[in-house]
Amino acid sequence: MDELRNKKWTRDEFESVRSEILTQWPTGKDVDMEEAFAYHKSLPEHKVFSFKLNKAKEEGKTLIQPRAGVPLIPQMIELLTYLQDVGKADLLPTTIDSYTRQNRYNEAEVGITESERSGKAMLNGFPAVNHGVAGCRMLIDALDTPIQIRHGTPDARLLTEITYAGGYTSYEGGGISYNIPYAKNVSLEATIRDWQYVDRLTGIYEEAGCPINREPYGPLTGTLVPPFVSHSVAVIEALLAAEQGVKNVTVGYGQCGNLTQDVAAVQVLQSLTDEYLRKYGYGDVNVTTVLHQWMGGFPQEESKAYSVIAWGSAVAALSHATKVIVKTPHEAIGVPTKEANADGMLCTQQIINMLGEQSLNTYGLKDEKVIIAAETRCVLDKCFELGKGDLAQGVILAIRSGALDIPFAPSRYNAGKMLPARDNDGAIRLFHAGNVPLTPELLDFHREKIEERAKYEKRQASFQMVIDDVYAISKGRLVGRPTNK
Amino acid sequence: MDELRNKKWTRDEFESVRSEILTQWPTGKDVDMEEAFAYHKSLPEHKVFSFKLNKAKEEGKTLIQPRAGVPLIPQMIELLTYLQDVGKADLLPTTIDSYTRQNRYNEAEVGITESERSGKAMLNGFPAVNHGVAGCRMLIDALDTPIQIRHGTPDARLLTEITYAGGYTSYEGGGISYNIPYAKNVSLEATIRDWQYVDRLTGIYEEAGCPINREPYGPLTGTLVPPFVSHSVAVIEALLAAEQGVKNVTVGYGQCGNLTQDVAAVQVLQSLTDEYLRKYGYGDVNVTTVLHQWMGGFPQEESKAYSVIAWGSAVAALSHATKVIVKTPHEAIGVPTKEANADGMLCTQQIINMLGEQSLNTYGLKDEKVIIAAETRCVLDKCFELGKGDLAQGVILAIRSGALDIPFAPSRYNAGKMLPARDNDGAIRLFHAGNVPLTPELLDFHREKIEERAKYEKRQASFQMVIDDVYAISKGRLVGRPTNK
Amino acid sequence: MEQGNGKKLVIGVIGADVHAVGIRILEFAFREAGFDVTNLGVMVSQEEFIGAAIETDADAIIISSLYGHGELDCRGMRDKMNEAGLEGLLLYVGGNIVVGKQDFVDVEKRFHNMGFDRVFPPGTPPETTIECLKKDLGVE
Amino acid sequence: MEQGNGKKLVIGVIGADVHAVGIRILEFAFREAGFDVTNLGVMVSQEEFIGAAIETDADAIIISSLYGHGELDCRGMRDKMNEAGLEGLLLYVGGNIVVGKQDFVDVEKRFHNMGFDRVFPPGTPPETTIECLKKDLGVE
Ligand code: B12
Ligand code: B12
Repeated sequence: MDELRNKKWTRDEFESVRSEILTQWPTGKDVDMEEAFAYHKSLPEHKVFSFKLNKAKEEGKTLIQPRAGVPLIPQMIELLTYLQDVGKADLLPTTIDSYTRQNRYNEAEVGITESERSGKAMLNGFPAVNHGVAGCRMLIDALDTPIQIRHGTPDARLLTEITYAGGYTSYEGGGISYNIPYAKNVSLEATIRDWQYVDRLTGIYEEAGCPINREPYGPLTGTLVPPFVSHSVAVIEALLAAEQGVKNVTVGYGQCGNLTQDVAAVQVLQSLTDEYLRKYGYGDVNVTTVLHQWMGGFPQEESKAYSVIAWGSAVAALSHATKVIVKTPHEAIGVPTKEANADGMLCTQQIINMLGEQSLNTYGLKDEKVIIAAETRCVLDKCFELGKGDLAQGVILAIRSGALDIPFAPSRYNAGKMLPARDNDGAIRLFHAGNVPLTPELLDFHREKIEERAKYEKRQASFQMVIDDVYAISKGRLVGRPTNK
Repeated sequence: MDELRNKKWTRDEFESVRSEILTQWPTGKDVDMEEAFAYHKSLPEHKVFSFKLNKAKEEGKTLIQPRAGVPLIPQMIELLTYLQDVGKADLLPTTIDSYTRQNRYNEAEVGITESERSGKAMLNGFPAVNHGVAGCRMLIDALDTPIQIRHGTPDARLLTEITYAGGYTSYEGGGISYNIPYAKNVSLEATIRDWQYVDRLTGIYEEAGCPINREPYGPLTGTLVPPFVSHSVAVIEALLAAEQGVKNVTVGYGQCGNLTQDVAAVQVLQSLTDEYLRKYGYGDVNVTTVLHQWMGGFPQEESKAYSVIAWGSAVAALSHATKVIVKTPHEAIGVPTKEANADGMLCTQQIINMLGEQSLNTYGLKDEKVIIAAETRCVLDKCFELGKGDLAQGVILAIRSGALDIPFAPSRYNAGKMLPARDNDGAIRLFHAGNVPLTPELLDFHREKIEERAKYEKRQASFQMVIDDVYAISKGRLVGRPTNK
Repeated sequence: MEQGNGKKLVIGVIGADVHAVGIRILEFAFREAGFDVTNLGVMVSQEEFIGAAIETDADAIIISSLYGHGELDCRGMRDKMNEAGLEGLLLYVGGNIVVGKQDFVDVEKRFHNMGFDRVFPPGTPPETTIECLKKDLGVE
Repeated sequence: MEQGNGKKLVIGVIGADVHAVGIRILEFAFREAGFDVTNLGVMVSQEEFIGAAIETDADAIIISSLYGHGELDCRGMRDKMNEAGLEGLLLYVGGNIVVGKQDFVDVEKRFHNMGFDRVFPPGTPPETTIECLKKDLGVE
């Protein structure tokens, strides 16, 4: 195979891989692209993801989307209908189970059979590959709301083929964001290439007049990820996608907990992505944003979980993110019931509607925006430099060297040299910078912020402080203070 | 009787009224002031309200306090113990029932008997007068947290005597704030005089070395009250109380819903109260603040109620109010169970702990502070002017003329000429100014704000808009938009 | 605003209850719907309701109770109405009429037994009440 | 950090599960408590657990499962251990081991029947597990 490059695949390159993909599981043979275009074109506008997102962006509204997936089709329809009608979802999900994410379709099949037999959901999501094109269309036909595939699949090529043909109009993931937080042994070369396939397929649909929204997965490990790290990944994946012909991108960010940092982050995410796309020749891509409510460990008590949900909603509203992904009061325990899911949505809705008209203009906000943008630029520019102008090569080298480093990631390809911790106001800063290529001034800034906290807490910054921060929200606060503070 | 004046009562004046008060209900005879001083002095510091408040203020912490009251003593102890141990209340309440608030002790007695008979709570609070000094002390002795009387009683003199002797160290109310929103036919002369009695009694306890915290009731009708209106009442009642010897005052404010307006309001409330107290010679009074979570109509769904609770908590945390009064997920339905009450507290706690370290410095905040302070000064100065220097007389004339005007108040002594409505960002402004003595510039400001909204909503500002705003939060938003917006 | 329908209502908040917002909105809504409304405001006694109904020759009495003492406050209302010669006059109650979150079927039964024609749960929108009134009073 | 107690643990996250945070913290906490820890990380198969336990002569296998497929992933573990000559080796499981909010007594029973010595509910703090380990392995 050719060396990996950030370059649009030719149709030949694409077709030669494709024939192999569609035979990975029997349901692959039902994919017929021309017929799929026709199906997409038959969808009314209100079922098409990009239309709804772009409209919301224009109107300054924040749309609400849950996560949800169960193994069997009738239950899945029931679940999504409930979230649409009772939870008043603006956008719907189909969360894929973990076996499918690992291409273990045999085990997914066992999960389906066992779920049918026991009447209990034995999979943590919807095994879309096993259910095939016709299965997917049953969902699309049954609902009146745009639906997105949400997963965490390093090699998602077959899943994409089947769900696009199945009529899905939005698709989460990317070669970095669905590898480093979701895999252990998969090389970045492989996932970037496999996601070029996904993006190229998306481009082919776009060229045929079928808009499909693509969403790089923003929160990564959901655990103390500094905004500039996830922003770097988001911008890179947006650029890689745009090169393959993607025209509708939603960049994402997982709430950190400090209001100023979070609002600044969402706003910078929009402007930086726009800027880099324009700069590299993809000015025609529509960019929208998504805020993920707190993605780390949740408190067990529902009353406290509601509080975390409401606070995330406040960030989404005040930053005017285009959409918000909602957690549920069951988060700490397990996959939520449909009732708990709707409860999370109603809680979110209340805040979004109460705050949607308000905005935040703090003195600190501008500073924080300047900082996040400067940090992100350091990393992005380093990627281009390492790749000698080629972003695909550059990002691989950046991750290998730890210039781009994702905290708490399971992947052995991730350097894991950087350690984050909260500052005294709860913003996420760097405790160890590892190899992250920040300017000396930025590194000083981080050092001072952490020292300020250490001094206040009368202890040295250490891994114990990081652990305390990991637990903090689930134990009822933002900054993991020692017990005497 | 002498003409009403804002002047400290002599001991003789006080005693001559007192002998009559203590005979209003049989339990009055058990009040022995000297013995009560001894009881107060025997209380450990952690059971004394003012100590805890002042400490929190110094440390920049926000304390959490629920509302709660049931008719019978054993159940009341159980309830408060639960809120203390499970809900982790920093401060406890004793909410008084509505018959007692109207001095209808006979009907309260029926409520007690009926509650005992039926096993159901037939009163909406704790009838402290009927339970008497010994009954109160059973509560004080059983709990390990400072407790406050919360009520809404126009003539609270006997209630104060009994509960102070019963060991309570904090007491809500005031001659305006417990009249206009809580009564229909009671003159302001009467309530201001009766609350001078309460304040003088508080002063006597202070002089004997027994600190008792006094809290003017901030939110008034809880329904679209512009901050300057409730701030005017708070400052006036603080001044009236200080004249009678009160040394510990907590001024209050009910959340309006717009973040900037709310944070500005709490911060201005602290500084203005301090300023006026100093200016009129009461520089030795300790002032703390309380934020009441949304006091208007709540949404029925618990998930949405949690959202409103969390948002109120965010305001308390970001404005660094000294304490926050907590609503519950049952608010729209009825007096909460102890579990629902604790749930509201845990939700609040989570936000307070997540946000307590953060603060808000918005560009808009300073503007809003300047506006609220200027508005409040207009009203306060008018009161002094109308009373020819006497605040007690001044406030009566101010309310009669509508210079001080409380929206949606039941009292026939209130002018009710002013009509509030939300602006396009959800801040509460004036739709009709009535006789409120704002400067022409301020009136223009309000007019523009309402016009901006009317234009956006493509309708005239009208009473329908006000009604829409009254319903808005219970229907899931902040600004009562017409259905097409 | 709809045309006047000639039907007369006496409304108010019973007992020691001072919740003034809802009744003001009900007054506005009933008027808009064409009724002739006498609003007694808050803290209204049974006697005042009955007096006003006689004086205005009302077609219905609408009692609001928010604060939780509704059950104690409403006892004997129907008997007093009968004594005053208002047998069979339409009688509604609504608001938060009991203390706490109780099973509404139960609550409804208790108030039906006390002689109320209709009993409404917390947060009933004015439209619902207006529909019931029109039906019970044969408007349109 | 406590003194080494000589007891050896093999820990990891079973199946296709990539939740990496909890196991990293458990590793840290067990080490601080004096255990000798082999952390296999995420996505560990039954065979890998058993192989590592044999290789390190471990005193216990601690399985973490967060993503909900724990029940499918853990089936047959005890049999495979017996086949490999690890009869009676201490075997724990914890995390969010089933899909959704289920009655834990029920879940515990199912995993006991599958041969697990102890089964821990969501969010169990490291201290609890450490106490159990010390008791079961006779430390101190
Ligand atoms: C962060 C997170 C993620 C991150 C993980 C990043 C990474 N690579 O580590 C991301 C976003 C990638 C992720 C992905 C998924 N997740 Co996830 N995730 C979480 C979350 C929010 C926090 C987990 C965490 O890190 N907690 C902090 C650590 C310190 O706590 P902990 O993991 O619970 O571990 C502690 C204790 O449980 C205990 N413990 C753990 N194991 C053991 C074992 C023993 C023997 C003992 C005694 C104790 C013990 O000790 C640990 C240290 O204190 C939880 C929900 C929650 N808890 O709030 C969901 C959660 C675990 N995820 C869930 C799911 C379903 C998924 C996904 C399938 C779908 C999705 N939502 O995208 C994928 C699965 C991917 C895969 N193949 O595994 C579900 C599991 C559902 C269930 N069991 O019913 C949860 C519960 C959320 C939910 N309610 O739906 N997730
Ligand atoms: C604002 C408010 C206050 C204000 C009232 C200001 C004023 N003077 O008006 C203040 C702060 C003073 C107050 C005081 C008290 N309140 Co209050 N208050 C509320 C609150 C938050 C909103 C009420 C409101 O204005 N809603 C907006 C209007 C538009 O709606 P509404 O009143 O529900 O009325 C509508 C419908 O219910 C319906 N409706 C009303 N009556 C009727 C009748 C019929 C026949 C029909 C068909 C329909 C109908 O139509 C109305 C218009 O749409 C409610 C809880 C809630 N709903 O969220 C508690 C609430 C009513 N209060 C309560 C209580 C207990 C009190 C106090 C005793 C104690 C306290 N908390 O301080 C005192 C009582 C004082 C007294 N003597 O009456 C309880 C009642 C508990 C119960 N029934 O179990 C409630 C439910 C809060 C709670 N969960 O504890 N309160």
